[in-house]
Amino acid sequence: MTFDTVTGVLLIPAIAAALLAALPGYRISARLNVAATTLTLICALSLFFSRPAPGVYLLVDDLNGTFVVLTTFVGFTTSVFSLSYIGHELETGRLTPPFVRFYHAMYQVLMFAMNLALIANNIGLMWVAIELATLTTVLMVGIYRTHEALEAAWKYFILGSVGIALALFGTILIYMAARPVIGEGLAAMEWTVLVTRAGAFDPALLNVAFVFLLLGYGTKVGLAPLHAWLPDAHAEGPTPISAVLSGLLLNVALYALLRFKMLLAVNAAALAPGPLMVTLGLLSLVFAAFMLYRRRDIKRLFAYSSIEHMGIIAFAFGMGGPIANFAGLLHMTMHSLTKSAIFFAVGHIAQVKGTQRIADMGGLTETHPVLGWALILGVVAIAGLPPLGIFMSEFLMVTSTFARAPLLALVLVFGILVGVAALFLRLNSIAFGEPRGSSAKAQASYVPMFAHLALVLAAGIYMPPALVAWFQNVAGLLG
Amino acid sequence: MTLTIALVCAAALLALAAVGVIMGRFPASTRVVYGASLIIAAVSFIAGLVQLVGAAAPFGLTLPLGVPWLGAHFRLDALSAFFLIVVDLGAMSASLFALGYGEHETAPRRVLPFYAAFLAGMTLVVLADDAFTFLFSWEFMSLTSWALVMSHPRVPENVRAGYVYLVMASFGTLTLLFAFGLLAGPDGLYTFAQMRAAHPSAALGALALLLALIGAGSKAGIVPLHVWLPLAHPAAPSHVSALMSGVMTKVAVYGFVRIAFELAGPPAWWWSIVVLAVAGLTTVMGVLYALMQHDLKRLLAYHTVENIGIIFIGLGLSLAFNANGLPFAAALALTAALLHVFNHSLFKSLLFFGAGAVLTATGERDMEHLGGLIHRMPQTAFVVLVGCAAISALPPLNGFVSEWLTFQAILLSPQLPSWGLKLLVPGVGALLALSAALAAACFVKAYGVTFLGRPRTPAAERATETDRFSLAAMFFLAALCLVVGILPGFFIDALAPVSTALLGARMPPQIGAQWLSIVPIAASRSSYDGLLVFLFMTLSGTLAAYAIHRLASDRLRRAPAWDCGYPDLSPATQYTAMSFAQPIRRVFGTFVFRAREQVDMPPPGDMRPARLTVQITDPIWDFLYAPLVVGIGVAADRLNRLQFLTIRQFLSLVFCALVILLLVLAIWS
Amino acid sequence: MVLIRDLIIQGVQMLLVLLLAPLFTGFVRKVKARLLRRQGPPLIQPYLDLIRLTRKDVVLAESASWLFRVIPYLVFAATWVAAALVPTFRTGLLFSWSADLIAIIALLGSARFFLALAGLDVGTSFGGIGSSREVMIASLAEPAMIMIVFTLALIAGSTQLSNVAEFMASPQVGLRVSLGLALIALVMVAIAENGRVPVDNPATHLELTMVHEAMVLEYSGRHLALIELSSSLKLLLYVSLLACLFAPWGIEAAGASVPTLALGAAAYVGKLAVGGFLLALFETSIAKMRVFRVPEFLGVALMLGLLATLLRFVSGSF
Amino acid sequence: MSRIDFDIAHLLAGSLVLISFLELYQDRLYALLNVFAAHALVLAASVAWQAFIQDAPHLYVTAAIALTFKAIVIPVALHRIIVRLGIHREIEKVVGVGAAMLAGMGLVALSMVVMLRVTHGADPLAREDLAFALSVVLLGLLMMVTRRNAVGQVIGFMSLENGLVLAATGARGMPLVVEISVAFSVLIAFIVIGIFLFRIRERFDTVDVQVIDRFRGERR
Repeated sequence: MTFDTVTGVLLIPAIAAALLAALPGYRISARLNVAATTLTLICALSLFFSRPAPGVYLLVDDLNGTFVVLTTFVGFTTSVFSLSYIGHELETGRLTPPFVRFYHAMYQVLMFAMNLALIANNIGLMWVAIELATLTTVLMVGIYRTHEALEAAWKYFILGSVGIALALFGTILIYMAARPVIGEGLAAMEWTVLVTRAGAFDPALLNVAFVFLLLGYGTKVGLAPLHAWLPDAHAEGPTPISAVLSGLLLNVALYALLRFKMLLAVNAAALAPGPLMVTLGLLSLVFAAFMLYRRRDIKRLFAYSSIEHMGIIAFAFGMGGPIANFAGLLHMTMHSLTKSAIFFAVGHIAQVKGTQRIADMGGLTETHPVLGWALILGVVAIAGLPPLGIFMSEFLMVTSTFARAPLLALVLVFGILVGVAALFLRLNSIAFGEPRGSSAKAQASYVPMFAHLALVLAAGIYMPPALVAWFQNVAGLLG
Repeated sequence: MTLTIALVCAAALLALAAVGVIMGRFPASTRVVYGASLIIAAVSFIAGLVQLVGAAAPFGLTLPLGVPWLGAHFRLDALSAFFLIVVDLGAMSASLFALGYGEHETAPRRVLPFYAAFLAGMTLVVLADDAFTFLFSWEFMSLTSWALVMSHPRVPENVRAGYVYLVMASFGTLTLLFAFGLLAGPDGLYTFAQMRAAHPSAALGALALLLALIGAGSKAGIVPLHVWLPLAHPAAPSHVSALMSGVMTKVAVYGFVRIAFELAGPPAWWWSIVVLAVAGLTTVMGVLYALMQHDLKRLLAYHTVENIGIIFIGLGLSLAFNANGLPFAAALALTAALLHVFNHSLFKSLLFFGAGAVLTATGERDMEHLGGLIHRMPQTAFVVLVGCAAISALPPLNGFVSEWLTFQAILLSPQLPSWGLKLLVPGVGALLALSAALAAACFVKAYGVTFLGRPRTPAAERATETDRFSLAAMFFLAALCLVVGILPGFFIDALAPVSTALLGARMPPQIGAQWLSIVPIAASRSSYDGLLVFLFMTLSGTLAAYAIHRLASDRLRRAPAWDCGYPDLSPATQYTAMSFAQPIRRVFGTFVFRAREQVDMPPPGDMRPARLTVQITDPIWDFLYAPLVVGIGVAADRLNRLQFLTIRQFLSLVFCALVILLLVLAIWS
Repeated sequence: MVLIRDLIIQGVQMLLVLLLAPLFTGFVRKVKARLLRRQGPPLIQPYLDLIRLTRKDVVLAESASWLFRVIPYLVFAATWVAAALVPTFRTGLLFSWSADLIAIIALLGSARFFLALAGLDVGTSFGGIGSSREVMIASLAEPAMIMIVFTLALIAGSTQLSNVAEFMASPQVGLRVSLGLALIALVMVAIAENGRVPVDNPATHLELTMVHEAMVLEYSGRHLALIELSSSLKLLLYVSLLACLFAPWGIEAAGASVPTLALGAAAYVGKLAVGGFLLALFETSIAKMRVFRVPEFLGVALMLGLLATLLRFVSGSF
Repeated sequence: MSRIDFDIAHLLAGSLVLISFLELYQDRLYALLNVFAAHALVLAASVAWQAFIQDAPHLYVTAAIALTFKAIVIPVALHRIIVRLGIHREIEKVVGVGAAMLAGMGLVALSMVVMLRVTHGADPLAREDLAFALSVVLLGLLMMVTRRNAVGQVIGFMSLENGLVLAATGARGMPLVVEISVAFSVLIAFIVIGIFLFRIRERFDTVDVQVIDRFRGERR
């Protein structure tokens, strides 16, 4: 059979996972990890050019194409980052070789699961994949085996399982709604079929289904009040995983939500999913913005900022319309890149300072200029200041919203402003002021961090027309 | 053509910023960066001058940057040309000054890149011709200047200043975002051309103007949004303070003018009421705050607030006249405002340079530790004196001209039909007059305590004259102050294209007037001739001097000052800044700042010193900002409890969410 | 030809004010003395004082700077130019358009600015007291003055002093409320600006009560002479301002013949005499007030001026 | 399908709801375990019945899993745990039985209201089944949030999951049902093992979730 890039995106991580599970030795496995992610990235990129026709189980269209490329790219950079990070963890003895082996295997499994969830053409399959992703991350979060890590993992596990259950119920309901129209069997779970026929589905069933899916997958997205697992999971797990969580897993869950939103959009009689997403989005935004103020742990701080931005993105997609959707996509991409870059920086900072307490780090721009300025640049980006990409998305979002729904825009801007104020309050005590904590030389890999930031910067100033056309197309799909 | 040059200059500045990052560690980089930015600013200054004086037709340019389907639009018309001139003049003098001043910088790597980028940002703001590019450059300008404020991050005040500044800046930008969102409409017509074409409804335009007033005003420093300004401007290195105070606030004024006069559509008369009221308040509050200060740079920063108020008075009047179909009066008011923009950028930069020179010479910003510097640094003392006279609106210097024009505009306003304005404008005029007098008082204090008298500290005694670059920059600006003061006609005529473009009317040409005097409306009504006044004063002064020295004695003896019978008075017995301001504090401060004085006078025979303590409260911070801060803190604390719930409680959150949504469903359908 | 004549007249005016100023001061002193049943110094005493002072050496404090020595000339120049622009016996002077009423006030303001600096230059506490109180008084007197100018300008439709004066002389000025208010305010401001009783006492020698005198305490010799001269110029200026605004009779319009000009000059001198007498009478009949009552005094002036302006704004008939 | 099939399916589903209420009512762990075993039993029965009437043999697998794993293995395992941990037999509840019951009533009513809006286009069996399944799910969730004790919560979660399986099997011809039920069994196994782990590694002296929660993220 001819080698199909789509299967490649799935196969490579799977095989790599198996190999890594078998292989001992940090050096080889880490390299292999990078190699695998590189290959996956190449496959994903090739999706731009040759795209297979949607099959029964797998589907690639513009929408999830975006997500796949983003996922594989961040997966790649993160693996490069973890090369140095995990090495340091080994030296300091926080992780023992068996755990490192486990970590690498799990990393690939996670990649596999996320890719599967993205390109699955079957709502059941997607559900399974997301559950798999969740369980792997649970294991990774608990990998340090400390009180806090176990507690975080446990919390994540319980809440995640409930979310999974709710999502499953929603999925079943969708099937129930589809069956009378499409007939029994797999066809009634295929995106391609569902979207075309959704107009005839039973609206009441769709509504209930969406409520469950919103809560189920919303838990993974980390929307308030379903967010509880997110900060601890980010804070206690190894930093590469925090980066992947914030940068990717949340997106994947969001992707699922978007799919179902499209489904409901087709059905005129069903309730409009927009307002629900807008409400949850604004709730998460404002809530997270206020939560930022009392954070003492640097990773938890940025975890909450992820909640905030997920809220913004959900808001944008909830508003809908070409401009808002475009802004949402852009914001999501920029947030993935920026937030993972921030976590790369934070990981190294926590390693050199030997702590995650903000109170114990200070004057970073003097002790570690590169890390310090990278962090500042990241925070500036995440705060939506030019010349970085998020400024554009927030510009489009706020202006387009204010013309349509001024009050919502007011809430949005209020949340953003409160969040920015909090972020810089913390940044001041981290990057400026009297130097505190160790000023030992950091052996860090700056490449992934700055690669991300460079991309974000470039996007803020100039976006290639091809990408724009792509995004606009997707925005059109989202309606 | 000129636009292309200006854009190229901006790009060059950005490149220069990159250079500053890369070779910042070499000591030579200071000279390189400042020298290069001086040249670049000069080039772009010439471009702006050609555009404005040549009265060339405005033309635009679109680059494939920014919002993809929109592109980055740039346009150089009379208004932006004028502000480009202001920006580049400030940039030139600041760079020249910094050629010397920058040598004292301890951490040049924290200054150089952002300095160049800051200049580029300001240039781009005045060139931008669509909402995105405008706000992009606007916020970029704020960001870079924030970085400059943070250039000495070990000082806690600087960190706090930078924080307040950044938050206020984001607030302003988001408000402007609203304004543009309003003007662009739901289908996103972001270019200014489209906004000009689309005529917004009166209510919509009014809202946009209000938002612009808040957004641009918070950057310009109108009361009560000024709180960041006196913190941030002094915290930056002095040449940057000069730029922030003298130029960046003007860029903010540009933003307001652009929106209020061009984009917000035909004005309604009551728009101006808001602007005028705020402006009057700003003027007086600014100068009163300044009078209470004894930190030299902070005092100057508060005077920026005052002058911004004066500028906005002019703009408000212009709006009022324009709305009531009095284009020529509107042109007069607008010209007055813009001329004051120019003048203020001159003497405020000059004064901040002086403060910087004092800072490098003595390491002191607190006036109470200075004094007698006129003996150690006579040249600096001279130019700063010129600056003080100019900002106090004393003839024949430039500050007086613009305030005089503003007064003339006020005197035209009885023609306004609406009662609200009839009652408001005289009050504003009174506030303007009051602030002018208070400003003079304040600069007597500032100059007298800093440069005159006897040195109060060893640092002040050991002061030495500053370097030649700094002096060159300061003399350059001082000369300009005098030139604008005695030949205002040329500058007023240069502003004619701007008012023609914005209002369709201009002031009568001034060049033709006899003896180079300026005649705003008609010779029979009012006229002023700075040149003649200057000549008369010099003539009669020298005449008197000559006569007396010739006919009477010119002998001179040095003797100790009259000590009232108490020998060897220590410098501590001089009047300090606080004591100098005491009468005015008693008159105005008691109810504005709730200023209180406690005198602790020991009984006779008790040897401990008597002390006088003054405490002053900032009403605006206390009533506006403190509650906000507290409120956010409380909310954060309340919500923070949610971080510490048990898993079960979190589950119940999920459960409640589910039930609520289901209920919604049940009720909804 | 006309130009030359105008030049001559302008010169005459300048010299006239310069020469009349000390005489006027002397006159006021004399009248005051007489009202107090004293003999009083001769009328020409101020001239003698000035000459004597210019002959003496200047005793300069060690801590005085170059600015301290320049300031007397600056102050004198500013005051003289201002005084030269106020029409005394003839309107439409050659250079009258070079500075309108606002500019004249500003000129006096700059004189005060530098004088206050001089007070701070030597670095003794008396100078400090003087200048800080001076600027406090000025900070209220100037806006009041501006308000008065507004009123007049709105009535006459011009800030050009000679035009205002001509308008005042012309019959279409009736009795107006705003004018009355402006007059009272102007008198109060004039008293404050010239440091007369009850605001300040020009003849005091107790440092703690001095304002103007404390400021110039360190001056001596020719410098002091210039200061004295410019203060009497200032007094004259205000009186002739009052005269040409509120008693504009006898001021000749431009292009009047020489004899009428002489008549105008005579009228002017007469007005001065009346003004001086009234001033002396006022000063002898009232006591000096505490420094911190002055703001209230001037506040009243400011309010009156503002009220007058408001009335003018609201309706042209006030 | 014939009337009787429908009635039996209906009966089984309804009894499932009833048993959920019983679970809510229990306040002793052993009793709770037994009731849950019954819950699983009834579920197995109803799944088997569905397999029979839909003649979908693969559903028998699910039924078998439900029977062996949920009705036997898990209860026994939990029984062991309880004995091993010697945790006190009382179940601390957040709200009293009465309140919990009332809330349960409300939830059932809610699910009925929500579900019965569904048009009759979907066949009635599916509709009724869904209504019951939804109530079971909600009751399970309610149990999780009202029980302080981890074992109680596990049982709550499992009954929630029973509701899901009920719904899945009720959905005629739904693919992946077996896989899903397997996946869920794995999930539950994880949870149980998790409790074990915590015990064995001496991390937490009791499995009371509140104590597990002692380490709140932000240490002051």
